[in-house]
Amino acid sequence: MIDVLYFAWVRERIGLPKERVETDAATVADLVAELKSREARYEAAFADPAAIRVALDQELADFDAPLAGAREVAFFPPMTGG
Amino acid sequence: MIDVLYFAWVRERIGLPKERVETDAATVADLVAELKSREARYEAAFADPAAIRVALDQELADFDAPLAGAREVAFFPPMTGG
Amino acid sequence: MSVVRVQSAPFDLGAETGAFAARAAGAGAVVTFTGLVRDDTGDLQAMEIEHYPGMTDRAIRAICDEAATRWSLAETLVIHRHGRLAPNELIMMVATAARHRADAFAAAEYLMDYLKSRAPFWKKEIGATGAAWVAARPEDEDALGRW
Amino acid sequence: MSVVRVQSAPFDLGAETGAFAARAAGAGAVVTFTGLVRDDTGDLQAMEIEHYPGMTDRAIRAICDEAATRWSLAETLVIHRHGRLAPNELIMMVATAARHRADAFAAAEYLMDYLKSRAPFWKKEIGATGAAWVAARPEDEDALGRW
Repeated sequence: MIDVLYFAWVRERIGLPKERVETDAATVADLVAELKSREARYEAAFADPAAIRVALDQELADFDAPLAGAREVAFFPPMTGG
Repeated sequence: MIDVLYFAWVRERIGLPKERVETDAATVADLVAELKSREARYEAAFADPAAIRVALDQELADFDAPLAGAREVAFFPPMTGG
Repeated sequence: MSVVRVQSAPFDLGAETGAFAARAAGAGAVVTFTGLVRDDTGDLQAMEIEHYPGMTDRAIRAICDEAATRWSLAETLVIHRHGRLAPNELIMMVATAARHRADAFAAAEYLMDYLKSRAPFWKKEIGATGAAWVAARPEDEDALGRW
Repeated sequence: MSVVRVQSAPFDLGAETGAFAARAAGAGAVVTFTGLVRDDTGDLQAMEIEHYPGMTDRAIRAICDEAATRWSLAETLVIHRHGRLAPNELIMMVATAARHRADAFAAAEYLMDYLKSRAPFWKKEIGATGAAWVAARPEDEDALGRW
């Protein structure tokens, strides 16, 4: 079980800010593949992986990062602070 | 006749902030030579020309700038504003 | 010392800047940067700033800590707002204090470059005819390369 | 627009910064630099700042004008004090406003580099055991080479 968070247009496309996901995915990329296979709105949100950033337990991470031990993964577009 | 102004340690070495000088000097450097020949305090103030900056009519100038037409010449150390 | 504040409430740039300079006494050089909501089209009604509450504070502190290892800094301050802002409202500010101006300037620019692209904020512009997420600018990502 | 003020009276950094940002509405990015009297030795009683009244204002305006040709600036502000200042008092400030932060930062650094070495101010440090004119630093002259 892992908490999955979405921000900005990723959140809007998926239609929710947060969900708990039951998964055995080994990496972030595996989780994304699993989500995309579930419903069209995930397919739409993750259509262009280059446009998506990932944080694992609130630290920036890569798509090939292992999920083992992580409690929270977040997906969002490139940040636009400042 | 030209107004000659001194600032910072140039002023202190010469002992006054401003004087009117009767001169036929063609350039700033000629005026400096004339002043140095007058008294030891000028000699002391202008001992190292590389340490002195010049303004002619309130614009930075060089020692070889002509004095013709200038109403005011100022001598001072490198500036330390900011 | 680093102070980081992430808040929906407005802040008083004048009061913050005055207090920061007072706290930084002995430093010699204080630089501030302030970002305001800009209305380029004349059509902007509001800017909505979303953030990732669990991550925002720690991400900003990590950027401040890194700045403190790179330059000799007496103090740093980051204030960043989230929520709905009107045109010309202040979005955020950074302040840096150092003995010499080169450190204070470099650290402020570094903080801004990293806050732009590595702190979890997202801006959405709400206009009369629709809303759009602000796209990250390639120049902002490129700017990180200089550090 | 450029505002230049050369004065012996103290100024309120907070109030000036707040008013500047309000005036610069629409600009997006505001950078300020503030210089304070630093006491490196623990011995400083005062700093005396001498200037060349007839030249100061025009020299600063020329620097601001040059900055305005180099970067896209909405507003600039320079305030510089002269006379006798106590440790930790504010000596001067610059503020720049632009659409984008790169312009605001570059212009503020440019103004500071030129004010340091091309505006007719001279600082004297008054300590318990004597007084000494602050020497120009070679790095300050060198800094002009980058523009």
